[in-house]
Amino acid sequence: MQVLVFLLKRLGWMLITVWVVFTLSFFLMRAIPGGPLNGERVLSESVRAQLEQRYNLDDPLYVQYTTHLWNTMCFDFGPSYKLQDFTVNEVLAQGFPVSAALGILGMTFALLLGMTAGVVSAVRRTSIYDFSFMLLATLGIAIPSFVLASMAIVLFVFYFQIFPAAGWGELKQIVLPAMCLGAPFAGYIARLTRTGMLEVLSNDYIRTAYAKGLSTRTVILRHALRGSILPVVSYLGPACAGILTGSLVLEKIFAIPGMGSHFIEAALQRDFTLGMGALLTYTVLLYVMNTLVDLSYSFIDPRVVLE
Amino acid sequence: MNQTPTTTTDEQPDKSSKRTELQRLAEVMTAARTQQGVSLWSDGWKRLKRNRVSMISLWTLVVIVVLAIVTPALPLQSPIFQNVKQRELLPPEFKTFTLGIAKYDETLASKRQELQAMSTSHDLAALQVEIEGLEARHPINVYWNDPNFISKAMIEFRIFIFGDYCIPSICGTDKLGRDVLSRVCWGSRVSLACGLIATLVSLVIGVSYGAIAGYFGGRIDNIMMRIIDVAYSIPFIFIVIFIMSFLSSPKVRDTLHDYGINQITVFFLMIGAIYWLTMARVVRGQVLSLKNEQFVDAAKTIGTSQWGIIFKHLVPNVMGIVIVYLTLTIPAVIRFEAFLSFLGMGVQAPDISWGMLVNEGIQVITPIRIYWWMIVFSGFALALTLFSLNFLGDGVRDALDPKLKNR
Amino acid sequence: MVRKFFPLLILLVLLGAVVWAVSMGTLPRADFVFNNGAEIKTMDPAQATGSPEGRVINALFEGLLRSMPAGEPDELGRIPMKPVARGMADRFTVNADGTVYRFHIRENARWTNGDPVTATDFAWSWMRFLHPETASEYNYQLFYVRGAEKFNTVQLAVGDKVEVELADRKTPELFPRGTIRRGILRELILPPPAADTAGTDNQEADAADDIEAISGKAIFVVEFQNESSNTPATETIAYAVSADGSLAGIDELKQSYRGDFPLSDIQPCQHVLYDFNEVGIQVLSPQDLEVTLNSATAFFPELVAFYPLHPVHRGCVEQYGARRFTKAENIVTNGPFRLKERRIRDRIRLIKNEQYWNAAEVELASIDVMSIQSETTSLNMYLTGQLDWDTTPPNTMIPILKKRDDFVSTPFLASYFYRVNTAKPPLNHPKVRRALNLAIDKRSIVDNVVKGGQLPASSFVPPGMIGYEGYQGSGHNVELARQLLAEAGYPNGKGLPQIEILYNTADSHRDIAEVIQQDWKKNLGINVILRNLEWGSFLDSLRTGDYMVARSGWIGDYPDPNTFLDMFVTGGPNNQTNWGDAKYDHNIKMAKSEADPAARMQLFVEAETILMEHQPIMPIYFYVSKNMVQPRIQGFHANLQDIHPLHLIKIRRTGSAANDAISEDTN
Amino acid sequence: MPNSENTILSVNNLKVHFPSKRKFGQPKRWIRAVDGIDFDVQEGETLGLVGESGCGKSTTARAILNLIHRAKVEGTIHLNGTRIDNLSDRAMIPHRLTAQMVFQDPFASLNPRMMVGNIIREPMGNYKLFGDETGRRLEVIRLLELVGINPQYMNRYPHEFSGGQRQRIGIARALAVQPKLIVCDEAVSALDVSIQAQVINLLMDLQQKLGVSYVFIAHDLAVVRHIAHRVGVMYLGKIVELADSKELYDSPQHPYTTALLSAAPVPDPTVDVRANRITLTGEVPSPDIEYVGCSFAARCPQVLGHCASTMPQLSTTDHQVSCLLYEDDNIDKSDPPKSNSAEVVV
Repeated sequence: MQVLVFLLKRLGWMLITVWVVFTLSFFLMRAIPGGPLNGERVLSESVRAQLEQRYNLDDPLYVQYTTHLWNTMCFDFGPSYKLQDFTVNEVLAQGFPVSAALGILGMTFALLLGMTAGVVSAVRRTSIYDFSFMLLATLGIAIPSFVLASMAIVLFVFYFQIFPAAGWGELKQIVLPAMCLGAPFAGYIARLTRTGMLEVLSNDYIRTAYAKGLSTRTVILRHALRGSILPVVSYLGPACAGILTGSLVLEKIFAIPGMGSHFIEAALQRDFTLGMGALLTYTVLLYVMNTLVDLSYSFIDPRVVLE
Repeated sequence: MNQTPTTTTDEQPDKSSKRTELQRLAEVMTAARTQQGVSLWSDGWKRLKRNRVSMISLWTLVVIVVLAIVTPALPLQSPIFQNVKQRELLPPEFKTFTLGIAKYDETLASKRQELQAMSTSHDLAALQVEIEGLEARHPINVYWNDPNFISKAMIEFRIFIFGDYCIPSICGTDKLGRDVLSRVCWGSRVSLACGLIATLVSLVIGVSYGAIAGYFGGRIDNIMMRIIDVAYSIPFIFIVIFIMSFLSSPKVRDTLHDYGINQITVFFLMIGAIYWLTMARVVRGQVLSLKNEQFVDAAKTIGTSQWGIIFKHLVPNVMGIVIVYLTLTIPAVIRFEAFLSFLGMGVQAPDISWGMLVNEGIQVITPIRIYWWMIVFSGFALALTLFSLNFLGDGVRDALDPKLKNR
Repeated sequence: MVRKFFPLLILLVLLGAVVWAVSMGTLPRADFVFNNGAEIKTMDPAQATGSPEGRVINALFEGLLRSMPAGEPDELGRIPMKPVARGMADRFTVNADGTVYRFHIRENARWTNGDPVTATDFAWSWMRFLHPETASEYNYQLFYVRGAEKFNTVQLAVGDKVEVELADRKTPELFPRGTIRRGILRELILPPPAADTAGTDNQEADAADDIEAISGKAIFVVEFQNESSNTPATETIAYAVSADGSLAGIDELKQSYRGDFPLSDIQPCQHVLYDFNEVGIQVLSPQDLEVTLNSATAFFPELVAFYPLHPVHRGCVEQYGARRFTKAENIVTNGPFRLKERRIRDRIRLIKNEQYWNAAEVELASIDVMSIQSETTSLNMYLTGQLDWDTTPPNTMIPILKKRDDFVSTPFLASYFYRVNTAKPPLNHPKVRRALNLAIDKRSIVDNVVKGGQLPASSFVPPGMIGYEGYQGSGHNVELARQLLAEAGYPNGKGLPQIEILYNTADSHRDIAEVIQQDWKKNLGINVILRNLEWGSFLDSLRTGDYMVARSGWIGDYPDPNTFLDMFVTGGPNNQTNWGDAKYDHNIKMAKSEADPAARMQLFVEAETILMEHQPIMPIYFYVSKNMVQPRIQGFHANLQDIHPLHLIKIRRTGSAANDAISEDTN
Repeated sequence: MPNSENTILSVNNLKVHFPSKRKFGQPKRWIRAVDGIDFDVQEGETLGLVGESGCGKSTTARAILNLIHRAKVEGTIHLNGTRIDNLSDRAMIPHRLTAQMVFQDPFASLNPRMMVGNIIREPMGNYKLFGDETGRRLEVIRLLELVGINPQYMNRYPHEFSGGQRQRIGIARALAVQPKLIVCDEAVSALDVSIQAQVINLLMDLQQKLGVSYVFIAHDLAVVRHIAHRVGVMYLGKIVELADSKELYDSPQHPYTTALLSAAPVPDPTVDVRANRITLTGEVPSPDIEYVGCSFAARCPQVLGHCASTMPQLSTTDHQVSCLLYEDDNIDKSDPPKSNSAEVVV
């Protein structure tokens, strides 16, 4: 019941958020110099007038706003201005799974690597493992992902020749971008896990668990990890936002046909409809992820009250 | 604070009791100074000093910042002067390099002498024009990009001290034949300024916003936090494009210039305005827990106004975590600037930033040929700074409040 | 219970996602993979512009003629591309004065659905191409055809034959159209010209009228001839153009009408256009198409081979409508390849079209057209063998790539130049513009910055066009530049305001701008600032004239000086420099109808000389095409236009290289 | 309502109800922290308030200083003749000159980032007292000396002082505006016994010197006995007995007071304390229920039959008590007490 109320409340706020983002970007897009009809070649006046009519760009702004808002509420983003063979919905339907797969893989990678490194560092505190893991983690945080990606390409594509350079379609092609995407987050997660773990390990109940004669592995996996996972979970919200932003660059470097490339291109080419579609998808995605994180937080820690 | 009233002896003698009181005050104040307490800050500083990694990081940062500040006074080559014909993409070398200003000045001086010796008016005018031309095209104007008066003074100082001498291109040259070392040094000024200014902006906005939301609580808090939620979901790139294109329109730029605002400053401010959200959240959380402390009630009972409570009592108490968060924001901002440079929307040429340099370096990292010096030095400078800030942040966190959670 | 298994649940979800990601459709590598650069805007020939679109459309569709390598390589190894009758037409004739073309369509020309390709297909496709509602950006390429411009721009006059499209479309989108009735325009009631437009010159007023007529503020009285016997011989109806059937806004017009036709019953219609049957595109028989031009146009065959004039299948377009007919499951094409699959911003998979008339000579069974934005990524993919042809190797790598055998590079039909806004002082002074031009060391830019073997430009039209010897301007000359500047009143740059160079965001443009900035500063003592805008804003600044000096580029559509020089006629849409010259305009206009090639070229030379002396543009260099092609690929020829028909490409298999070399010669 | 010119504080029928966190679908519930209390404080007088934890003492203290938020406050509070319970934070500021507070926790009530000199000077600065900065500094020194702290330590931070010293600093801060009333909310509870005595003596000295009034809140009757002129006993948001200090300690009337007193340690070791110690059993009832009768009935050793159904009223005599045992003569006192709810330890 409580969960349901929580979700309903969040849904309401999400709608408001979407509306605000819609309104803001609608007017922002039109305030930016340049429009969807600008191209390298200048259109003749009659062609421009025809195209404006076709895309309703000749209507007064408020009319455009209301029709566009209404269509958006019906989940119809209209035709893409720059990918004329597709509607925005079609573009998003193709791009979203790609980005989602990349993001999920990147996140999985970040979680697995980050938490393992964090746990090992905490358990083997001040050992060489700890030091090198934390150094790597800081490196992962400090290096911009596009630098990391370029290095990784030189190393893994050309030197070791393990992975293909770019493209999308098979597992081999996903590994490298997912790793580059996840690296900074792996770094953060490793540090969070280590800190949380160290804090938990000094607690009495861990000592009790050891005293009961449980093995180190059991204590760490069953007792300590549970306690130290909280900061990681609360970091997942910002991490999702970061993954979304990070994929903008990596999709470009690895030629991945995901939402990121659609979004950047739409912004640069003034493809208002596609830009809006991608934008709102991101907004909703981000909101849903944050909500899920809050929800899972209360699952893990019974003391957390949903509100 | 410790303004000892030394002039009190000149007061009228009939107020002797007042005078003795004042003398006593002076005595107590002097004594109090020897009893100066140890604030939590200095306490934290002491603890920080014991953390070797943090201290190394701190000193590294100090060195980097100092280098950035005195860059114009260092005997570096010009960061923007291109020599595409002879010096493009040279690997690191130790051949000495001279600016050639002395020779130019010599020519100019000899021409001037010639002018004075000249008598016929016909040639006089021509020579005058030539000299004017030489003055207008003086290398100083070509080597540095419109330096402000401080930088200009430093450059003149540098020419006075080192003359034509330049540090050789020990970091190689780039594709337009410019010295990489010099570019990295000049780039540090922009990148660090970007990090600092943007972070300061985010600090001011974030702390005020968070403190106000946290202190007033209730509906105000709810609304303010929802605004943040909404803002979190607004992708910044449209805003960046919008503002960048708006700013670069000559009219706006000239207007700003009249107010003494550089375009790049606005760029910094804009990044700061994007990065305050998390800061506001962090501060709000802290304020929420702090405002139930008794000293806040105490402040209220002694008649401190709401703003007084927020900014005199609450904000100083959240500064600890704010500083920790700052050390995380500065790298984030520098990285964001690099990200924008990658998208081609960052700092504009001929200004130089590390993000731009790294991006240039990345483009010549290919399997066919690796111009390693193009990426290594700028990348190293960037990574070193970010690294140091990260470690310093850890240290500050431990020093200020060992119980503080990693955020 | 839930709490206990929560972490497990998360792991399961993540694993599921991984499995899902792995199972994403994997396509086997195509026979030939190349990077097309940007994602194409559309596959509809009538809507497409730009060379990436051209590559795909040329593979999917085929026009009457094909540009094919023909003749001997020139001194740079470029094989000239000539439009020859190796497309849908197997022969064509031109009349003596060069105004009437007759194309004969080959018997075995088939659409992919088995329908024969007929002259009607071409007539219909070109009608669609010219139709104002299609708003084709390239439609002016057919304006050389008699009546085509009139049809497109709806410049009607009383007595013209017109076609009326009734307002009975099933879908609001264009094609299928509503019922068409053909008649004669008896009366045209236009709103009186507004007072402020009365003073402006004729051309602009015309343009204004076109738009009015289209947007429904005119009344057309049309007389129809009835053929059936039981109705009166003629019928006269008044129409007003209205997309939604309402006739609001024409009452005023009705009031102003002073004629004797009763205007009580005005009917809404979709369009009133110039009768397309009057346009010089006539179907003589299913196999024969006759095209009548306004005047002799030397490069008309080039245009016929140009991809916007490729035909589309009428049934397909009418069944699926504007957007959906290009979907892989719907599209009907007539080219050497057909569309298998399209993934947005990833690839277009083409497979061989067995119905193609010349299918026997098409060797590639499948092609992947990749759209990879990042030049470095594209090169990386080429180097690891993922690509067979890379169209956009990064500039920084060119000096190294040039040494490789698989780098194919020749000058081609494109110019890199700086536009100068001649309305902005001090750039309104021609001597200042010339001084600026002379102070740029173009040779150094070419050799040390762009480094791809480009040619420093002292004229606008790239060299290599047959029969055209362009203007030869002076090169880098600092002394002269200083002198000119002094003559203009700015000795040593004194008193000269700061000049701003605008360029769109790209490292190569920035590098060049920085070099020029330094050249001007060093040589002329001028303060220069750079302004960088991303593409959308950049174009807008150009269009609104909000710049001083702006970087530009122009790629010729066909190998004729006209494609470059007609840009800078006064008020031309692509002029954007606020420059205009009556003599120049006159020359360009004369050249359009000049039949004698030599005289025509002379007109162009004069025009270019005027252009270069007034210097509204500063040419920097002529582009070279840059292609990386794997050694196993054959049939790839360097040429002036940088077009490479995909159906000519062959793959050398190990061991049979000799055989392939022979078969290549037969092409 | 102030009933004489010397009345510095007058609390009438004060009720403070906090909303409780509710689950979805449940009606809103109120926690009745203070549920109708009346008392006055005269100039120079000390009123002690005692009671178990949770009985509403601290809430009363905070209500007097108008520090309560997000709660339903009813009744009136007059400070120096002005009604203040309905004033906003801003409007309250001038009236804070009259009443000050010494807080319970000496570790939390001083801003850790301020030097003690500044902590004491802040209120003076807020009200622009003592002329200029120099005057304020002198006053700080005087106050520090007054509360027995070396003024040379004025540049130190709170964490460099002991708990007792900090409480003195808290007192000095309260005194800085020369208030007429100081509310001491468990001001000594957190301190060691020896230091408690020091602080209490200090407070009494100050009262003699400055004539301030105190509302002195504690859970320990013994502490209050020493300092208070009058003592009120609170139970579950209500004052159950209010009388002169001597009177109350010598002849307590309310069973709850009796029980409290019997539990207090007696300094004379010869007296056998255990002989008449009364131990209360049962839970302290929940403050979110509105009682029809006496809220103490369930734990009362002398409970009567109608205690649970009849609400006792505070008598208006000098020795005020709120118990049915003393309320009316026509109540049948022979109704035997239910011994199950209390036991006498022998």
